[in-house]
Amino acid sequence: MQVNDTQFKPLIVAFCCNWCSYAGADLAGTNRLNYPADVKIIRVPCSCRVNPMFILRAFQRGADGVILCGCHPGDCHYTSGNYFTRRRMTLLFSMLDFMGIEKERTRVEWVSAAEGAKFAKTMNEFVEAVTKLGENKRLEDLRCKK
Amino acid sequence: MQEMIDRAKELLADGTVDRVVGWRSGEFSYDITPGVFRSAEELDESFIYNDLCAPNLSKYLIKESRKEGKLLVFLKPCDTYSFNQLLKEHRILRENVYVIAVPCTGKIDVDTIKDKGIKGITSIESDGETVTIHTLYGDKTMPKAETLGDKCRTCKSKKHVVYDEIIGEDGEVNNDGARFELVEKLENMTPDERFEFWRNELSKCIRCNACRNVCPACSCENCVFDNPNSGIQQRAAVNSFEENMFHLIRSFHVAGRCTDCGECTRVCPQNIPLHLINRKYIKDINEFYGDYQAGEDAMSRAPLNAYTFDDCEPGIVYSRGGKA
Amino acid sequence: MDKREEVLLISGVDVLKCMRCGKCSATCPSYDEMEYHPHQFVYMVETGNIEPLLSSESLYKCLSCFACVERCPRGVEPAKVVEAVRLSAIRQKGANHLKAENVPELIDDDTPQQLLMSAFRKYSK
Amino acid sequence: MHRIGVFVCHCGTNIAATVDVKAVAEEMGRQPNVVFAADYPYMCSEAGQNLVQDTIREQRLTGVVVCSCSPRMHEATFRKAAAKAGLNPYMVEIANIREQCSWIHKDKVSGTEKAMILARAAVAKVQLNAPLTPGTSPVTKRALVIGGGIAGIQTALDIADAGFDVDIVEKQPTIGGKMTQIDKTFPTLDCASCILTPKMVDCAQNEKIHIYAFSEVESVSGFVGNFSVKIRKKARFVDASKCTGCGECVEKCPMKKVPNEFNMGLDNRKAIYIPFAQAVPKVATIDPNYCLMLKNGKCGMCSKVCGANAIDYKQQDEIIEEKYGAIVAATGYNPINIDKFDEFAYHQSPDVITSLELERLMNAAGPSNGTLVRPSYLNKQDDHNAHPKKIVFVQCVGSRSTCSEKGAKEYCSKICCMYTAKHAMLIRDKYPDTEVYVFYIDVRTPGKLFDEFYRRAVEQYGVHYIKGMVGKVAPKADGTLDVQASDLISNEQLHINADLVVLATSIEPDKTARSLATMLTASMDTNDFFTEAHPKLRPVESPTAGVFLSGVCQGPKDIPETVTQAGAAAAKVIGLLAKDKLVGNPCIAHSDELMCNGCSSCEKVCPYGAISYEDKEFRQPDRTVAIRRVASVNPAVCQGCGACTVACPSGAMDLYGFSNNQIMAEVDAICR
Repeated sequence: MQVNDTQFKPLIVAFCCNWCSYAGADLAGTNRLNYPADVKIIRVPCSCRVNPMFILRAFQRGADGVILCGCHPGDCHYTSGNYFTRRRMTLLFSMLDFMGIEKERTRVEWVSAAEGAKFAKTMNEFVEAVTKLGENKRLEDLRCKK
Repeated sequence: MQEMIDRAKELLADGTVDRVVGWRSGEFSYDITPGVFRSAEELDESFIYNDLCAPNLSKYLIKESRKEGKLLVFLKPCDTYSFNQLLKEHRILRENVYVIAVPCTGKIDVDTIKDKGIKGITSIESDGETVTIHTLYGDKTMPKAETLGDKCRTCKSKKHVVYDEIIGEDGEVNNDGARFELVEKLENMTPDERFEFWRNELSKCIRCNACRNVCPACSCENCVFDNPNSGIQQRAAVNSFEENMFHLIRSFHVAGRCTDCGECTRVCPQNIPLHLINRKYIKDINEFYGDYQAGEDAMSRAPLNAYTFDDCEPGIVYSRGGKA
Repeated sequence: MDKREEVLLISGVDVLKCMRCGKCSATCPSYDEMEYHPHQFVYMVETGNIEPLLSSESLYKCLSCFACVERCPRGVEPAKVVEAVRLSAIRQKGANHLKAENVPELIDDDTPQQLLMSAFRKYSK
Repeated sequence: MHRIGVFVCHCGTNIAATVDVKAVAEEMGRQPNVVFAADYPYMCSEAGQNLVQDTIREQRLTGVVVCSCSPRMHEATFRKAAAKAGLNPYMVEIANIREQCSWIHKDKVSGTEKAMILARAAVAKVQLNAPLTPGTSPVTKRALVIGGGIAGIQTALDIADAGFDVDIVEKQPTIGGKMTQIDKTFPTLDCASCILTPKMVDCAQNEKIHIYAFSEVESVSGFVGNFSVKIRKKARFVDASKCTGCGECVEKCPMKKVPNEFNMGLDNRKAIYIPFAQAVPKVATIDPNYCLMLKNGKCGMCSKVCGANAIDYKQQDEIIEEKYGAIVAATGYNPINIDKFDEFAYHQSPDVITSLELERLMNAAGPSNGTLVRPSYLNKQDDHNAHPKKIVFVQCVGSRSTCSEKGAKEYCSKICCMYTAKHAMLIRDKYPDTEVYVFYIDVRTPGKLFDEFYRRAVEQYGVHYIKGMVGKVAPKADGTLDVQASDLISNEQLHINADLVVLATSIEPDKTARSLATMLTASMDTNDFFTEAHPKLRPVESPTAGVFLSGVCQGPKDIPETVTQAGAAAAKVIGLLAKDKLVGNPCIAHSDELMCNGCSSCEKVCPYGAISYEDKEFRQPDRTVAIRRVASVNPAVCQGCGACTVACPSGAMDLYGFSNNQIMAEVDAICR
């Protein structure tokens, strides 16, 4: 495949919990399910370990989309972690939307260790959505130097 | 005001308290600042309480209540919510504080007056109905209602949620939702318009930290921005991350804990409407997880430290109404 | 709006909560008078089979005693469904169950005025 | 300064086919602080591991990055290898360039580029790694079982069998629990007492088991391996060490009108009593609410007749403190209160009873000596009307209902379908002239020989199963009951003239479970059932380390399931007590006391109760000393989820192995 230099390649940071989603991502690999190389995964013990600061930092450093994957509600390895994640991310994403950041750049998805196909499908969809939006300029530029 | 001074003198005299936290004039007569009073003389000399006494005194109790002796503090309705919230977070030693609730009919916002093109203000007087502004160019009068900032104009509560004694009548909680009007206005804009609005506002920020220093919810011993292990320590010279994200991170840290006292906006030298960010969180929390007023009591769990099995999914942000 | 949606909207009832235990019909004092029984009302609304209900006398046999609402273990409120179908029927033009000209023959000296009024409320627009 | 070694694995062609491993190694060699970078066909092979170990020694590496398969596969392998070469195992990071790179990307250019980025992130992270040592804590080799029903008994027996000491705390005067009240058990119809009482005796005779009957847990402190529990031994007013259980006192006690809870209040007992003949311990107990001596100081009959001189009217509650390594909750259940289900006329007629009351009525040791009579005829059993001719069973009374205001439960109580079939079958077997109707919503009989059992009730014993619910039970003037119900199959409303109505009431966790959960910092669901550490994979453990679950306190279940779970809980306890030391996971949270506000946010989100607070003195910059409330994490309890690190506003709480700085460094490395 010829890499087209002019084509926009988004940078996607994915935070995956160790117990479900990271294992789901491994399964996607074991099953050779394709998704774009633009997705870079960071392993965390639980989705509740993801501090909003990490997400903001990624955006500010040039990430075009950030996706957070954790165990399905009710299946958290630590019983309640993803319930806190759910509240935190709902509020954070709502706030980013309120600031005018495109809401399609942020996403939370519950992926179990058995859902390799779902992981690949989710990543494909997310990359496609972010590619459509183009480069992330807004959060970097929220406090512009005018 | 005299009633407050008299009562404070009594409590000082009978040894119930050994100092009083209240208000005194700052550099300008309309520039009110918190003060600690240790004697009847000090009270007579400089204690004031009027329609300009906006500062929320509760945050000062974090340090003051840990000193030896007991202190008296006067709290407006707004301030009592902050007081409760700080009690919940074990930041104030309740046994060292004697709280007298004082009524509030809204505080004059000097910036609002200045926005009306009034310059050279030397002093401001209020009789509760009409405000007289003395300026270098003569006096101006206007109804008090016109001098209130957004926070007081849409006052959330005139009820004191905690006190040891009260001066005057207690008021009512106001649930008309008027305080969310400006938030709703923003929500109804397009993302582009919202982004322009916030970029314009936040670009004014000079990172003076006034909002952080006055905020009763920002009561950390050491701020996360000063924590070398937080990954976001202030390194403005090195990168612009912390500069850019300061208000986003600060507001997230106080989400669910902010009582909507409005001090951030009041003290901002650049007049950024910071309270709108906090109110957006409050509005979202109310909509997603049921009505919650931080500081209403000193026991309940903060919404971000709680959950239910059937909370809404983060995807609600995409499916919710509003312009695309 | 189709009939099913209309009935659901008027009643505000979530018929999917029904677990088909039949307690509503077990408790219904008008059971023997009715062609369609409370649990059938709920089920037929759920499946959208509303025409037979609209034309059935059963609509007017429900006493609105709310025993079914009180005893339903799932909080389905069957009486509200019956009421909604009834409203849906009498909202159709000319579908009043009680017409003014029929009233005199129903009246005897012992009939309380209030009963007539509530019957009108219940059976006509 | 760090000295990092990077090892890039080919994994045969698994990685090397889509990732230019040599290019990755070269690129990594150019990274700051990387002193060694190489590629190798199979890093996980012995030769590959040797390469890592030799390089650590030769290059004096302080950190290792292996670019290979998923850390879920070989992280442990490389950590062990590093440890063998003298490097702290937690100074190893894995870049997952197989499952999350080479296997999913076909294009070698982008695959190589991505592999470099992932490796760079690992290099950035490992520089911020800290050498970690797992903490250890000793284990007290003694277990506590709270609740002495069949669940607690089985757990205690199994633990004792493995050679560990076990204490059972039971709040009733005897162990045995609900099973002692049950007549026969489904689906085999063997007698409950016959299989239970030998186990009770085993408990009493086992040297490893100590029974604290008529006792309750007062407080719990400590953590896994090191619990300290206070137990309140309630005053029996009888010296248990002297009482022989002869029953002379019970015989002579003049206070005869005490409702007998063992027989569900269907008959009376004395003020001094032994709940039933096979009680363990077989010791009399005085009920202070009824004892004339304790109430008015007049009587003393029991004291006079007691040959062992065991009566002690001045006995006080006693608090015992004991140390345990593990705690098992086996607090069981109770039928719900059905006062608010007035449609069933439970309070209007004595002949409307619950299933547990029916168990007593059918039991040979029950108030009617095993003859089935209508409770209204309990005192005139010879009357020709005493025997019920028509019996109606109502299923799901208070189960599967959203009417929580009536005390109903949304869950299925699970055991009612089977015990109702059992009752119906037993009645039809013993009294073939009796008509039996069962009103059901669904008949739920999953389980070995369960559906066969239910079908037998229908096909062989002629029990009338009717799909529909009972709407109303109305007592009639002639003493019978009018049961109004719907038959959904025939679409009819039925009226049955019944002599006896039996309600299959929902079961709920014992009321004491809630306060116990608070003491144990174990979590509960909205129905007050204890929550498991994992609903599928750790079903007998509570999220709180060292606390295990046995029986219905975790969810409705029948006797075989309870015994299964009791054994499983015992196995977990044995596994814990068999260890001399507990080795913790070092990737846990820790609090920076200088940054901590003591605001309790972290404590609120911790699922394990691992965080506590203490007031500590701090020297201020102005040389004064201030006392502040600060959080501390118990390393033996923390599991390292990190929920607290985000709840903490000042960033005082951080996680070893996944620190704020480490994750930020990864983000920066990926995004740069």
